[in-house]
Amino acid sequence: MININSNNILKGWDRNTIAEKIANDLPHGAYVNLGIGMPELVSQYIKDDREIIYHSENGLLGMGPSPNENEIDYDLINAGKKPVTILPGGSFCHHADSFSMIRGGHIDYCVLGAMEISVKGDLANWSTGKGIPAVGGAMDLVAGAKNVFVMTQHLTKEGKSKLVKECSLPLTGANVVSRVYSDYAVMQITDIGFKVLQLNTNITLDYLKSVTEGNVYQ
Amino acid sequence: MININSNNILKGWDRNTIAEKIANDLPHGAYVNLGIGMPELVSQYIKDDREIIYHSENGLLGMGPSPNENEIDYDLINAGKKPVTILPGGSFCHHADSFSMIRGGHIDYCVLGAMEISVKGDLANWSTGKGIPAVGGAMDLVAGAKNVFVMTQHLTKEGKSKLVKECSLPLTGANVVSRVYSDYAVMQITDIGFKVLQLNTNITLDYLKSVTEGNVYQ
Amino acid sequence: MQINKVKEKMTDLLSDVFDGATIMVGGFGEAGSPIELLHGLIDHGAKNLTIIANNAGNGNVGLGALIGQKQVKKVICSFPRSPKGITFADQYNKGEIELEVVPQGTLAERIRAAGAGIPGFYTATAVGTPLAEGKEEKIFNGKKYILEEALHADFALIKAEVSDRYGNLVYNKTARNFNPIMSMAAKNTLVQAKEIVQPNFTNPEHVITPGIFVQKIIEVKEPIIETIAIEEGLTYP
Amino acid sequence: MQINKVKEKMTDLLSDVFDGATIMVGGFGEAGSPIELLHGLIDHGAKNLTIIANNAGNGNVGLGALIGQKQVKKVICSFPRSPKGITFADQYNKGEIELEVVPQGTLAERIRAAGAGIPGFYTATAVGTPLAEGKEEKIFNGKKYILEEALHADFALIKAEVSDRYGNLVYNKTARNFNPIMSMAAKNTLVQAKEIVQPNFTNPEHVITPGIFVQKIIEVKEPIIETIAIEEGLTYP
Repeated sequence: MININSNNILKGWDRNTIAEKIANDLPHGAYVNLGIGMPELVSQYIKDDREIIYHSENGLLGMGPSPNENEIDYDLINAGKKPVTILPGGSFCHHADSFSMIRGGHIDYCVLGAMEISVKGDLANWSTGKGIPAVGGAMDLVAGAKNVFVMTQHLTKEGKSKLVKECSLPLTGANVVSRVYSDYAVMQITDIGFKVLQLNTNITLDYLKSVTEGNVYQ
Repeated sequence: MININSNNILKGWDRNTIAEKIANDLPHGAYVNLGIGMPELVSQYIKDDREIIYHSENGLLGMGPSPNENEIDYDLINAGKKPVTILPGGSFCHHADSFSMIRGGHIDYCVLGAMEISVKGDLANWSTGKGIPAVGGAMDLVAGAKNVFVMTQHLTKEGKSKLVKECSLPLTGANVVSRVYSDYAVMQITDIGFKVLQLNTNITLDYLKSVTEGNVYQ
Repeated sequence: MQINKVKEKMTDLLSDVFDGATIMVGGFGEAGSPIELLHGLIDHGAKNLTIIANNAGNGNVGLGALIGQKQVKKVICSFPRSPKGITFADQYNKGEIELEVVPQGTLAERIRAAGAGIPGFYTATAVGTPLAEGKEEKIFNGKKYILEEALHADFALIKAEVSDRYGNLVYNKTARNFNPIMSMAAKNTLVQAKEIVQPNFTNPEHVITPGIFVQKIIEVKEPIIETIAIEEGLTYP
Repeated sequence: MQINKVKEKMTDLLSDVFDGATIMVGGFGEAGSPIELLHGLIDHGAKNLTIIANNAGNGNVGLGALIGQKQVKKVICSFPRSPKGITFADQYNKGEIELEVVPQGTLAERIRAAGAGIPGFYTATAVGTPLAEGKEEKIFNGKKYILEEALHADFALIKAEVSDRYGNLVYNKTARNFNPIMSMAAKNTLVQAKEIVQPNFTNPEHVITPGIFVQKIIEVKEPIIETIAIEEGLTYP
């Protein structure tokens, strides 16, 4: 297990920069599910040269931004149970139809947070093993979406690496992650390890290797 | 195999009388699928003391009677591909939803024709074993509907009994028929045979037994 | 005689509910959650209920209140945590209530399967995770899937926007969620609708839940809004 | 840049179709049958096609005509007999075309399963009949079921009433039938719509096929009505 002294943790991209990198990698016309929390930032960085359709697993396709205070409709919420809007060309469906979009491979990209990602593409992001277990739609998304992007800090605040050889926490899915966007690097999961697609200019490959379990290569 | 000389075939109820008997046995509020052909007559004999909702497996609930010539809509047809109408309170759905109504046990009664019915409740009505095989929704209906009523002549024109110990033709379903309405009698299928609920006044129990394979009892 | 599934009194709507029943509760978060039916169920008093829902209640209204009254022995859901989900958390931490956690899409599909007469189906969801433990596996085209079985219920409590006397339902926006599939999966589907209209007003193209899936309906013109109710400190009873 | 799936030319709509493709064809009888797309497919000329549909064509228009052109090697359907279904019957009787007969509800559910990512499911339909031969059996609660597998396709040819540029579709009456589930099950869903409207005009509550399931759309304002076309003796090409 890699555990860096928290004084030695290097500073990487901030979350907005990571969100922008993901936004630039989503192609025109993609159907995308953004996980609750940090991944929601991605939608703010979509350029005008593309139109992206957002899916929310509670039966909403074509999700728009948050409403103004006076336009809140408690029957129009997202998977995080927050009020949202619907854009022209959007539609509603029931839960079995909504998860057919996911399970059936119709969602091109989902972007999720992580607790641990293994070098084989295993993801743990639903349970610390403590407290009341609650999975929501995470297991369906990672099993069904065509591309699973993980948006995460490379190290925990305590300096523990989230990129590991084997996840120690309960899995959300095995061999499901396509790509990891951390504050240090963008890495594709391949059969032979984490392939670095882009490296933060503050970070050397040696440092990246020192804070990442499993094979890291460029 | 029972084969009556066609000169000795007794006359039973006509098809309208059989249809009326079935109509009287469908309770108020029932959801009913009437097979193409003779069973369609049943809807003409529903009394005013009850409302019946008709399902057509091509995605139509609340089917009404045939339209006038000038009201035909080729997008509003029944399972027999004939133009029909829809009544107030009716609805359209897609084929998977329509057959969910059938397979899920939501159709209270279906009424079908028969080539052979066995004493165990097996039904053969989709294939003579010759020609181009074509099953349509018959197998789904007999497997899914809560009650499967068969409306049939007791004997073929050639004097062969349709009520047999074992079907010789390819089955539509095994152990699926609830009740047989023939021109001679109304019979419930039970664990011990054909239980006669009503006998045509022209027909003696002995004659009925002589034209029916398997146990017949009152 | 005309079909009319509309009841005037909540007690008539809930008259068949029995101790030990399995009850599906529509809604995702507060959207589409049949709060008035759940309060009716508190008045009814049925005990040892198994609840199938996406969540396990929030605050002390609706499902949260029903659990608070100790009428529930088990919850089958995907996400039993809510910001103010105190009643479930309390009883869970004391070991007083059972929990079966099911991935949300698998939960939806198991419910739909029950309604569609499918006793079991295969899915890749949860393969390789703790939620697949003990489940039958099968390979299709070189990929591993697990067998999931249909989830049936004795009753479904459904919130709709509009109904007619046949029980043809439409929903409002994301309040649709689990309601249509639960309507299919329960022996008795009991509906609260904001408005009951004449059948002539139900457009056959727009019906989401056809009346065949509905047994009883009651009009609840101005249902409680959970967020506001919790903010205002409402508890039931 | 805006998403726009609308094509002006039939050749653009069908450009990706290849010899040996598996193609779903919407419709039940003539209702919802994409006759113009099928005629486009005749002009395209792809051969050795496997067709998944409820029927096997009627007369010498649409699917009947495509089969007449000997472009089809196999039909998977529930009911290949039609009053004027001459082209299929001819080739079937000569052993020139393969047939897989599937019960209609199983056909619908296998198509829906493909769209929903379910590789297989169990059903009681056909148990004990010749159509269950060779299928895996399983007992649930003491009752026998057979395993049925998902039916996927490379293309689906769909007829809709209205579409927008995203491919949000609504259908007319019983022309809905297989179209929504086939839209889900194919890699490429190609749609003919009588009218293409601005997205502002698609009511999000009334969309039957959401655009996520649609790849290309073409407007066909006045599609051929099969019954009338056959009466008038139309043949294609």
